[in-house]
Amino acid sequence: MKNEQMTVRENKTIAEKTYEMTLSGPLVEHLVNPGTFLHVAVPGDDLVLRRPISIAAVDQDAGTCTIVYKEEGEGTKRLSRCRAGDSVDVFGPLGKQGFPAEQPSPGDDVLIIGGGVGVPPLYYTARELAKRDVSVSVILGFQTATAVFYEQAFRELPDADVRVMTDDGSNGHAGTVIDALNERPSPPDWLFACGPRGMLRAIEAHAAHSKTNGYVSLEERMGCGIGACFACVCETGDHTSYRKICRDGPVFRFKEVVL
Amino acid sequence: MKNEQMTVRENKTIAEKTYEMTLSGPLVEHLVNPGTFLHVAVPGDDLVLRRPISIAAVDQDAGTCTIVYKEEGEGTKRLSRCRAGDSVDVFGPLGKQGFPAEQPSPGDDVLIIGGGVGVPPLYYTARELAKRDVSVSVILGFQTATAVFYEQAFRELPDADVRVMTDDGSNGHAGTVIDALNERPSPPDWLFACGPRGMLRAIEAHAAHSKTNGYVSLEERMGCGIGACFACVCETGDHTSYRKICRDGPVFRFKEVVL
Amino acid sequence: MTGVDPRLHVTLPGLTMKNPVMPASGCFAFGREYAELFDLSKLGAVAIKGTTGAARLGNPTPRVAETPSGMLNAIGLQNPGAQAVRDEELPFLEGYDVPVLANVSGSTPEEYVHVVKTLTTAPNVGAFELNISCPNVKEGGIQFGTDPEAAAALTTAVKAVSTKPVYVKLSPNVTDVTAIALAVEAAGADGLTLINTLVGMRIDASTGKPVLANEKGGLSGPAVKPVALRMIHDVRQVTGLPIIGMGGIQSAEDVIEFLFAGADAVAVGTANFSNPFVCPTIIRELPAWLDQLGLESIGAFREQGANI
Amino acid sequence: MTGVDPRLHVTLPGLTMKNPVMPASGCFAFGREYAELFDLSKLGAVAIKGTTGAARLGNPTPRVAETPSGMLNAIGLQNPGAQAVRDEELPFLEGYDVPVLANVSGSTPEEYVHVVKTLTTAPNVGAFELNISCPNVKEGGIQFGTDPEAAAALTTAVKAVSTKPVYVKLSPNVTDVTAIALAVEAAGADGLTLINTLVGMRIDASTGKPVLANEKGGLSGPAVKPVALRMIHDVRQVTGLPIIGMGGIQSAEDVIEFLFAGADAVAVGTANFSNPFVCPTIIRELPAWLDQLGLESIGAFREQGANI
Ligand SMILES: Cc1cc2nc3c(=O)[nH]c(=O)nc-3n(C[C@H](O)[C@H](O)[C@H](O)COP(=O)(O)OP(=O)(O)OC[C@H]3O[C@@H](n4cnc5c(N)ncnc54)[C@H](O)[C@@H]3O)c2cc1C
Ligand SMILES: Cc1cc2nc3c(=O)[nH]c(=O)nc-3n(C[C@H](O)[C@H](O)[C@H](O)COP(=O)(O)OP(=O)(O)OC[C@H]3O[C@@H](n4cnc5c(N)ncnc54)[C@H](O)[C@@H]3O)c2cc1C
Ligand SMILES: Cc1cc2nc3c(=O)[nH]c(=O)nc-3n(C[C@H](O)[C@H](O)[C@H](O)COP(=O)(O)O)c2cc1C
Ligand SMILES: Cc1cc2nc3c(=O)[nH]c(=O)nc-3n(C[C@H](O)[C@H](O)[C@H](O)COP(=O)(O)O)c2cc1C
Ligand code: FES
Ligand code: FES
Repeated sequence: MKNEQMTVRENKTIAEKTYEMTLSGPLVEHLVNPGTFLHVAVPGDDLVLRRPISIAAVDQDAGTCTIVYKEEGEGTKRLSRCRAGDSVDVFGPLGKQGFPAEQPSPGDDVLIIGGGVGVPPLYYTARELAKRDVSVSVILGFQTATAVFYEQAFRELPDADVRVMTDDGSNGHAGTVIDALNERPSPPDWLFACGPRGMLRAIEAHAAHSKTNGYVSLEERMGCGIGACFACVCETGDHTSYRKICRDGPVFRFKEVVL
Repeated sequence: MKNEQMTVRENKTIAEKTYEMTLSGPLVEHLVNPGTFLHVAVPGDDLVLRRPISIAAVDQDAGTCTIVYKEEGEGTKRLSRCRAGDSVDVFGPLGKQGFPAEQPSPGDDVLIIGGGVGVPPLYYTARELAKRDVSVSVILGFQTATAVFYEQAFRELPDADVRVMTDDGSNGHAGTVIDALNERPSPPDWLFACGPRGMLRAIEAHAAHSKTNGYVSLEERMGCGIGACFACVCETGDHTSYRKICRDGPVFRFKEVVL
Repeated sequence: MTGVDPRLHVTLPGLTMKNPVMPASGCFAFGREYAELFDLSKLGAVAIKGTTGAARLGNPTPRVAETPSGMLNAIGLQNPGAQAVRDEELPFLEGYDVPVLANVSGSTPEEYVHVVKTLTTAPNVGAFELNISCPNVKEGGIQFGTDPEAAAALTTAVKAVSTKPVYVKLSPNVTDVTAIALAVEAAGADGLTLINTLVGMRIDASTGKPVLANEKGGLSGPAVKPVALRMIHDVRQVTGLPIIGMGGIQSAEDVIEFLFAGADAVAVGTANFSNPFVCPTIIRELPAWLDQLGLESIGAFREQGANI
Repeated sequence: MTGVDPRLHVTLPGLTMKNPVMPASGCFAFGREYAELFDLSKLGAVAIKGTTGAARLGNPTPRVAETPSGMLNAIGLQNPGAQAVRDEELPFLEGYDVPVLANVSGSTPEEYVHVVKTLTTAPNVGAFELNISCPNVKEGGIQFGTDPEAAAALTTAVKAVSTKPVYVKLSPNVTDVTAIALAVEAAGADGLTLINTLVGMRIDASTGKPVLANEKGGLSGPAVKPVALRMIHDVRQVTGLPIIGMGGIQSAEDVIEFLFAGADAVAVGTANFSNPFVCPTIIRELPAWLDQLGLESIGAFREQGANI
């Protein structure tokens, strides 16, 4: 965990209201775990809370990392206005549990399901898997064609099987990621998912299987980002205890917490 | 009075912690009265009050105006970081009473006394006087050599007699503007002054003379800048009434208000 | 008039408003200055500066200080006095097609009554707003605002002489704002306005001296918005009286938040200083919000039970 | 220890502090997380998360919302309960050379007494901070904080069982904070801490729903700083008790403002979220402020009557 002024190398639109920002700085060296996130202070002293944003890719050779974010409110709007050369105050990497990209073996059936801005951490995960010669099946869900991003990036991964679903069928197939999931013949060995809570809930309901090591990445409004303020808790599956998404997650095993 | 996003053409240091910013925009056409001021919204939504800054020069041909400001607190610090091409939200011109540059006649003895960042509106005034072939005597007071600015600019005005005073004698003569004032043989016809309240008080005390048309420009913390909030009042000389510096001033005749 | 969207109309006791937006008392004087910037007839109403019996010169300067996303003021109710307001200021506003909410202040109930008697004959005064919560004058003002009985007694006294509806402006500097609201409702108040400013202070760290000459002042601006929304919401739970909400409003989006919280109309104070055109800008942007929310009119927030 | 400037030392009842800066309760849990970032021994003290008799799971999420220059929280006092804090959390903090200010919460006086009895034997608990002002739990908490008699009775009950000094944490949601301060002083409080959060609310304009699951929450951060300074100043006028001041502190300059207002030490809450290293940064920057002001020590603000 470091807190650093990172330098914006590039900040560009890659889909409707969706931006890809490349950052550089010594903090990059500490980024080793896909699924962990950065706590980004957006410009302006009137916004006191940082914004949690997943790491979408890391390039240790170039000393850069990438985040992909959607303009939702004031904070992401301000981020979108940053230009190359600007500094952005970043705290991270945060989260003790990411996607276990080091566990699947080559030949395992690894399924990745991403919805909207849930896609970025899965791209980082898929790249790490590719480094270990693990190929992936990918289902990406978006509302409509103009929202789609990273389809091509996933396709460029070796042996990746990529399927895009849009609600209106304007790109790829019409339907949800669950439709695509249901068409698969057998449960995967590994399932890594990130997206809206409802989507994750449906995935868990459809894909929980003794054979499948399932993992989901959760979002919640955060204060500290490191486990000290109890803002971002969720209950454990047995309803007796809780996990902090920022610290114990943001990735959890199927059934570990109540979605 | 207009409220406009003006474009920063240039923003540079001209003395220690003192900046000269050149702005352009349609608002410039409305700047006709030296001594009036601009109400500048500094960058950042956490600062809700605008900053009153005098107009230091207007160039109608170039469509630009100039302000000179000292970095005092957070607002002027943020202004100092603006770069060419940035927008600055400006409301103005404000103030119904500036320095009456249209009144002195060529040959009149016109004395200008400026202290520190009180100098800028007087430079605008002197330029307007010069256009009408009225030459000026100028006394500029600064704390120390590194604070001095616009000495050369005043010297370049036709027939200007410029004297610089510094508290420590590190530039020009050692002493205050009052010392320089006291050395003058006779009361001027016109006296225009701007600077710290204490300096203005001393000038009024030393230079109030039936022959002299004396004017001082005042500062006060402001809210609206247009006379609607009653933040910036001062009492009239007879203590029964008040003036709003933002609207009725910021320039007042000697004895019009209590300094 | 062009540009008037009938969906924005709001009718409150004494105030037939083209839209729910008025400048807040003390941030707009008596309208003359902003009239140089835009047509005051565009506004829903105008709340005038707090008016007292005799003229007041107010507090020493500095009277304002900046705070994070807010400001402190300690103007001290400077105003020309009720008679001058009646004779010189209100006639100016008669030149515009806009109702006036006359903000009334004082040190004693008698002074409030005197002011109301003086102003109630002005044709363009639609209603009164009793400022029982001004933190910036030594005596009076805030006492009425923090004690339910004193607030009720003052309301009764004013109602007895007013020919116009009376709104009471509530102080946020209280343990239980609903108690004051209920007390003035029982005493006959026709409506409520809230919030006035929170008492605050700033000190210059380099000198150790308060920034305001008056030491303390009233906090306003975006910083107080969450407190205002909470109090309006709490008051809306206990009364059906019309509420004019204020505290930190800067945008049409903020206005929508206040309407959801339970306000029927709003006032905009500090934001006039940041953006002198803020009121007409908000009014222009409100219809798009109605479209987006699928609401038929401003009144629908209350009528359709949209507020929380 | 290197880097300790003796001019920053502050001695308060139960708390011998290297410097006047501690993280505020609820913004630092029990120290484990920030211990991964910097050496906790650098801090003046650590105020731990509000501890109740039994474990609490707190409120539903979302528990935080952003506001202009501030935030709302409605955590709902999630904590592992007094016994677990005694057995598992406080021993961890014993690994550092830093006194603990144990923040105590509850629904009944009995619960407060139980928590204090459980924690008072912990060697590193220097003092207690009675949270009589938490706005985020349905019963208890804030009642004690808004009624002078209830506050005094609670203080008496806790003092009877505590072997450590007791500070009472004052609520800003009151008409007269000095009345509560005087009541708990008379009941034996050893010190005061203020302010806790102001009750506030945010509504999502696009849905009309409150942003917090709990609807209302506590406002903290720079937005409340002027209110905090005013209340500390007012309380300092009526009592000589030690005051730990808080509310919106983000920088060493802010700390100086609080010391001038009448605080003896300070706590930093929300700013830890904006800048996780804010406490050590402030501590590093304080000596330069003493130099600039020509003050010999932090104690000099009180001793030399520098505060207002
Ligand atoms: C672990 C984690 C990883 C994330 N990764 C990404 C990502 O890679 N790309 C991306 O586009 N988004 C991501 N999000 C969501 C992202 O944090 C929000 O979209 C963003 O905070 C919205 O900020 P805003 O200022 O635009 O919105 P505003 O509504 O103005 O924000 C107000 C407050 O609410 C918080 N907030 C609003 N929406 C969310 C949300 N969905 N989750 C958490 N906090 C929220 C903000 O952080 C801020 O504190 C992630 C969230 C989490 C928790
Ligand atoms: C009519 C007028 C003309 C001025 N012209 C100039 C000029 O040409 N060049 C220049 O350098 N300065 C000028 N000033 C002073 C300038 O307004 C302040 O230096 C500036 O507002 C300080 O802002 P800050 O954010 O740096 O300081 P901060 O202390 O952070 O400001 C906090 C608040 O106090 C106000 N404030 C602080 N000092 C002053 C002051 N001296 N006068 C009025 N308000 C103040 C700020 O506007 C702001 O609202 C003028 C002031 C007035 C009233
Ligand atoms: C400079 C200033 C002067 C004010 N004067 C008055 C007044 O005379 N009477 C009154 O009832 N409220 C007065 N107020 C309070 C405002 O009407 C309003 O209630 C408060 O500022 C909150 O709204 P805002 O955050 O939009 O400013 C004043 C506020 C300011 C900033
Ligand atoms: C997330 C959060 C949790 C808090 N929890 C507690 C608590 O458990 N007990 C308590 O007395 N105060 C609690 N507080 C209040 C703080 O200790 C502090 O009084 C307040 O936040 C003002 O300081 P600040 O503006 O620096 O945050 C909490 C504040 C926040 C923001
Ligand atoms: S954000 Fe503070 S505990 Fe997770
Ligand atoms: S600043 Fe508002 S009256 Fe002068």
